[in-house]
Amino acid sequence: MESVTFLGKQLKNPLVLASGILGNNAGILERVHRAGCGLVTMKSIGPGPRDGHNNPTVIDLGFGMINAVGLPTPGYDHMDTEWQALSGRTFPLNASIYGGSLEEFVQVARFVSEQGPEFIEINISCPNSDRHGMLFGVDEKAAFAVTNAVKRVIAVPLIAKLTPAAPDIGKIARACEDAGADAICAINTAGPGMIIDIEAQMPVLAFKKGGLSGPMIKPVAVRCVYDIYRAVSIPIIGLGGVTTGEDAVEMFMAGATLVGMGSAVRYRGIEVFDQVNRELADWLTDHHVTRDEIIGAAHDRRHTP
Amino acid sequence: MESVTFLGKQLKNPLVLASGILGNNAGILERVHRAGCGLVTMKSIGPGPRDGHNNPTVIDLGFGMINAVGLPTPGYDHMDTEWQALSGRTFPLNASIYGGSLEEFVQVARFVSEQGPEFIEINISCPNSDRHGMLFGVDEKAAFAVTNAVKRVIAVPLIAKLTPAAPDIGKIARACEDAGADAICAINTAGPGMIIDIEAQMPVLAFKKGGLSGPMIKPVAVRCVYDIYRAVSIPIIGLGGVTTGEDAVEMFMAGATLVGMGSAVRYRGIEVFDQVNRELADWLTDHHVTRDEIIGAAHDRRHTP
Amino acid sequence: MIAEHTPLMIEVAEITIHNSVYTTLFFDFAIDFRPGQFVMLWLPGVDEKPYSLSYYSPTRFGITIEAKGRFSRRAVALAPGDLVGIRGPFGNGFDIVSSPHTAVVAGGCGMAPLAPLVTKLHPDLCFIHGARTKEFILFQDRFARTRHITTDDGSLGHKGVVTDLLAAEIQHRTVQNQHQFDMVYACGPEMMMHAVFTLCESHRIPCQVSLERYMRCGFGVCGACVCGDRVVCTDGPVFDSAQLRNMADFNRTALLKSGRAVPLSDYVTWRCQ
Amino acid sequence: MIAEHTPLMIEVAEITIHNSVYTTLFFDFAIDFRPGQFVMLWLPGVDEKPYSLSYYSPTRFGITIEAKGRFSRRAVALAPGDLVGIRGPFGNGFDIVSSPHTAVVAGGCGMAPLAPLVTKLHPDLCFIHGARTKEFILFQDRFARTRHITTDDGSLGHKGVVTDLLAAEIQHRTVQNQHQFDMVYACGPEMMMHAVFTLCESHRIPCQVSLERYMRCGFGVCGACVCGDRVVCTDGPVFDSAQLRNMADFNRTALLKSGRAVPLSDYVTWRCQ
Ligand SMILES: Cc1cc2nc3c(=O)[nH]c(=O)nc-3n(C[C@H](O)[C@H](O)[C@H](O)COP(=O)(O)OP(=O)(O)OC[C@H]3O[C@@H](n4cnc5c(N)ncnc54)[C@H](O)[C@@H]3O)c2cc1C
Ligand SMILES: Cc1cc2nc3c(=O)[nH]c(=O)nc-3n(C[C@H](O)[C@H](O)[C@H](O)COP(=O)(O)OP(=O)(O)OC[C@H]3O[C@@H](n4cnc5c(N)ncnc54)[C@H](O)[C@@H]3O)c2cc1C
Ligand SMILES: Cc1cc2nc3c(=O)[nH]c(=O)nc-3n(C[C@H](O)[C@H](O)[C@H](O)COP(=O)(O)O)c2cc1C
Ligand SMILES: Cc1cc2nc3c(=O)[nH]c(=O)nc-3n(C[C@H](O)[C@H](O)[C@H](O)COP(=O)(O)O)c2cc1C
Ligand code: FES
Ligand code: FES
Repeated sequence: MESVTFLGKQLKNPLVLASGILGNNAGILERVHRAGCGLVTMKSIGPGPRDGHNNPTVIDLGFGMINAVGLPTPGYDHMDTEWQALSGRTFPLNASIYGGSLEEFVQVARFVSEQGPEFIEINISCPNSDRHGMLFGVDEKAAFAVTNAVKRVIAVPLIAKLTPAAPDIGKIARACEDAGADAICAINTAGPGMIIDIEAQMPVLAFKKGGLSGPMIKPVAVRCVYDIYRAVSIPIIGLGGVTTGEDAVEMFMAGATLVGMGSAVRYRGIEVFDQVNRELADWLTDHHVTRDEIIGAAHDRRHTP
Repeated sequence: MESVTFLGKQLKNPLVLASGILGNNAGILERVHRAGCGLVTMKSIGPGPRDGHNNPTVIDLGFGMINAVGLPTPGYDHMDTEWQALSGRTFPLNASIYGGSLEEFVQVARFVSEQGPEFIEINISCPNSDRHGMLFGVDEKAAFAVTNAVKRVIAVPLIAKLTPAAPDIGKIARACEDAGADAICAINTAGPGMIIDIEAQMPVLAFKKGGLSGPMIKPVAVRCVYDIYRAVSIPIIGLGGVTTGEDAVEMFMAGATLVGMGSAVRYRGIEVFDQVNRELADWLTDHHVTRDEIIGAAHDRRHTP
Repeated sequence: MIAEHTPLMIEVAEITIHNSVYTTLFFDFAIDFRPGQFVMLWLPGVDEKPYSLSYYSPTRFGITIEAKGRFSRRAVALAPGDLVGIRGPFGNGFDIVSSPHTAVVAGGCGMAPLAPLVTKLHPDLCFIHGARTKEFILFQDRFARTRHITTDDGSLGHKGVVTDLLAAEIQHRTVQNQHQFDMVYACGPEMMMHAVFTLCESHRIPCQVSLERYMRCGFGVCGACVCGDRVVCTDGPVFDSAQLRNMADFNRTALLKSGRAVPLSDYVTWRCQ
Repeated sequence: MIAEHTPLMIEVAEITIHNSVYTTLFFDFAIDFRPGQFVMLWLPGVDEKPYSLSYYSPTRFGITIEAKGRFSRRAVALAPGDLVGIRGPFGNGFDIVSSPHTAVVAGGCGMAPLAPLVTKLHPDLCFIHGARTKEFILFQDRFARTRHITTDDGSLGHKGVVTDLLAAEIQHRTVQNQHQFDMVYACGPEMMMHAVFTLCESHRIPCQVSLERYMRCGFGVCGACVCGDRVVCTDGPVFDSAQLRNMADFNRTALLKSGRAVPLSDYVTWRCQ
């Protein structure tokens, strides 16, 4: 795929690594970039050290995964070696952050912005923790408030990552746009769900409930991107269940400007980025269209550019 | 499976046919009963004639289905031949109803109650129509109001059918219980989702968005039943993605008293009821337990009976 | 199956316009198939409806459409290269008997599902085809088999209906003490199929007919197509004598799009709107 | 795979208690397997952790557990008939060379993944095994092969560490102008594996070692186990010399459960809590 300009930054292609997938250190982020990913996202960084939940935390169901990792994080100010390693990077970086309160979001955002990532993504949508994040993503006012507060303290473009649990995700996206978000990322995991082992007679995940990802949530993700596209005019990173070039085309047609992948790494390896790039390029060539031309194509009326 | 008593009525086994699956006439309802279903549910009956959406309305995705049938209904008072055929029935009947307003729910419920079904199920959860039902299922007060109003005008036990879209499904269930519901049925379809055909460059469903059902939503259904079990003490009909005896065991352990199936008919035919009965009986025998003993088994503390 | 799940978008490869109402669309695509099965044809932005396969080879299949209403008129106006969505095939298909003593009775567009069947039956079959007028006789030059034609206006073959010829042939075999039909296959208006069934019953001849009902899913879930306790899309569309005997709604009742059960005549009227 | 997706609950078939810390759990279950692969062991209500397969036959497999912390202590206290959850196997496994000139170097419980490898290698291999004391030498009577033992206290075999013997053998082969090792396999404490690697590098001998990191998913998604730009659960746990050379974090850095990168010594301390 050809390079794209996204919020003023050059990306070598329109594929994005989803937050929480591999992105735990500079080495692996660089490798994913080398493997064909235009924009790599770090695992969500929180205000203080947090171990996350005990195992089992991530289970593959075949047509998707369920996870309750529980937002483990070293804490933004315990990552010196990582920030240092990343400072010499040769690839664009999306730093995902979260907080349990507006103040924590601001505190983390201010620090992370100083580390100079290309973008900051606020995870206002994670369902795996009792206290963290989710509230902001299902309530318009809270989404506005946190986006607005973070926007004021950072020097890089802001991406708001949303949850499909919102009763009207278009409205949440609009609130984020109004508050100054430069782009929307959708979706975080769906559900939540639970799987019970009938021999053990208990939920398999230690946290009991977990978020759903992978192929089985693609219809939900496509619907969300479609709704958001109608609600806002800022660009959208569409993700949720994408594993092939055709899935990416579907996301573009729903209205995505970039397409993210997470669980796909389970099904096709890190090579999935190169593979999807190739499949996408082939599809566009075969159909004599450009990526630009298919963005929003599934809508009756598209945005006028 | 052995017979069970549910809200004072005898059912030959704990399996339920989900509303909207086949249940369009007396002949097929009887056949599903003969094929091993303890309680058959009619397609949701509405206040007036309604064609539903154009096709495509139901698409199989392999690991589940997406549908936007659009609540077609002859209207409760255009079903004379059906009510007559059902009056001579030899099987217990669950009549599902819906309305666009509290008044419509009451109107349909009053009439349907006079036809003498064993149970009335209120569908306060259908996502496939702009105007019908859904609002009641995501708002505690509305859920209370409609349940309470219907309860006053009917002479048979009342089942409230809920949507997983509720931000806290346990609270909705509690509101229904408080309003007089005799049981909860969960879940209706999840999502909504959308699938876009990239060659046609448009959503496949004529209504664009549709509800998700079948295996891919089982984790969501299990989580909902689990949450509801902790919130109420009335029995639960658990459904969503059940296709095997082991799936049914999982639903019982989450807290279900009866287990429903809909999409399973696509994957294993109408015979799925007999098959699941057998698988369920075998599992219980192998494990030296009864169905009663496993209900709620996945909870740390179970209801005291 | 080419598209068990979401519709597969494929190009119309070729089109044959048989006359003012019948058109066949051909698709160069491999598909699993037994005569009598149908596919769901999706015209994006319009609707999706079931059509029987009227042509079949390992690399190509065709469906023959009678332009009647909004959808079928759009379908016959397609051009080669146009993309349409195909799901299927669905349904049970005909049970093919190897006996030389079979009859195939087609009424109008009912020829569509029967055509691929005819080529699988013993060449000695008795093949009867009726239509309004000569012009509406489908597949004029398609079969090596002898075909007995009837038309309402006598413009070709016998002036009258297909059951005239079938009754005569059955009578003939009885009187001449010849081997009676081992199976009669019929497709056409439901009233015609009912007449064929009644005739066969009175001579204890087994028959199979292909029914039509409004459909949504095509795979036995939504209940739109139920006919008595039968699900037309999965139990059928082909039903045999034993099933027809117990099918209270055969030639009597059908469900409208709303699910309302109405007399078959009302159903036909509704479809005419 | 027996349980690619959700854990499969299976019974502990048999238990061998080797000594105060090492216990082997056997499961009578068919599993796909290459030496070096691991499974995730779930003790419902406790936790889930990775363990290498230490025994393998087409109908039975075993894992050998060192009782160290909360989880492993619970695991070694299991009884036959107890149900545990198994997911896997995961990981790449050792690349098995057919040469008679190989060495296997095990430190403590590092013997576990190496044991099924030893039986697949040429019988002339050089097999070195070190432990704290005589008592901690795993699988005392398991191998027909000669095993060179080292103990920290000299209670059995050579008093010292495994690299003493490996260095001597490499030296011997060099001096005697014998065929040098074509491959050295090692598993044990990371510091030991690093010593083996360094030794091999200085003699240009290729080696493979099996690394250990905190794991969650086991299938390359969550990133808990990353070591430099390598994903231990899917790229590894076995890595060869070429990979080790470029692996900045080898014997240096590991991620805690929180994802925090710490010096390996801190990681070990954390695991000791
Ligand atoms: C299993 C199956 C196989 C089918 N195979 C074919 C096929 O091979 N070729 C084909 O042309 N159609 C076939 N049909 C019918 C087809 O699906 C459409 O219903 C038909 O093309 C009319 O669609 P429409 O939208 O154009 O008409 P509508 O707008 O739905 O209705 C208008 C016209 O439909 C006619 N009509 C529809 N249904 C009936 C009926 N049951 N009895 C009498 N008249 C009716 C009316 O007379 C009227 O002229 C099949 C249907 C089923 C269920
Ligand atoms: C691929 C893989 C294969 C494994 N195979 C085995 C195996 O075959 N047998 C086996 O016993 N364990 C194996 N482990 C380790 C195992 O998964 C657990 O980490 C171990 O059993 C400790 O679990 P615990 O909860 O009891 O200890 P914890 O409570 O986590 O920690 C307590 C103890 O762990 C020790 N410890 C843990 N990790 C390390 C380390 N990296 N370096 C030094 N000390 C450490 C500490 O010294 C301490 O005594 C493997 C790990 C991986 C990643
Ligand atoms: C194991 C795992 C961990 C995740 N951790 C995070 C996270 O820390 N922050 C975040 O915003 N999203 C997180 N997600 C959600 C993903 O970024 C993504 O939104 C979701 O998985 C849907 O995309 P997919 O179907 O391509 O995986 C996580 C997902 C998985 C599977
Ligand atoms: C085609 C279709 C039509 C449905 N129609 C209704 C309906 O009319 N009323 C209702 O309460 N639920 C309806 N449902 C939802 C089902 O009753 C059930 O709640 C859902 O499909 C989940 O169960 P399953 O996974 O076993 O299918 C419908 C589902 C499908 C697939
Ligand atoms: S068309 Fe849905 S059941 Fe037949
Ligand atoms: S344990 Fe999850 S990536 Fe290795």
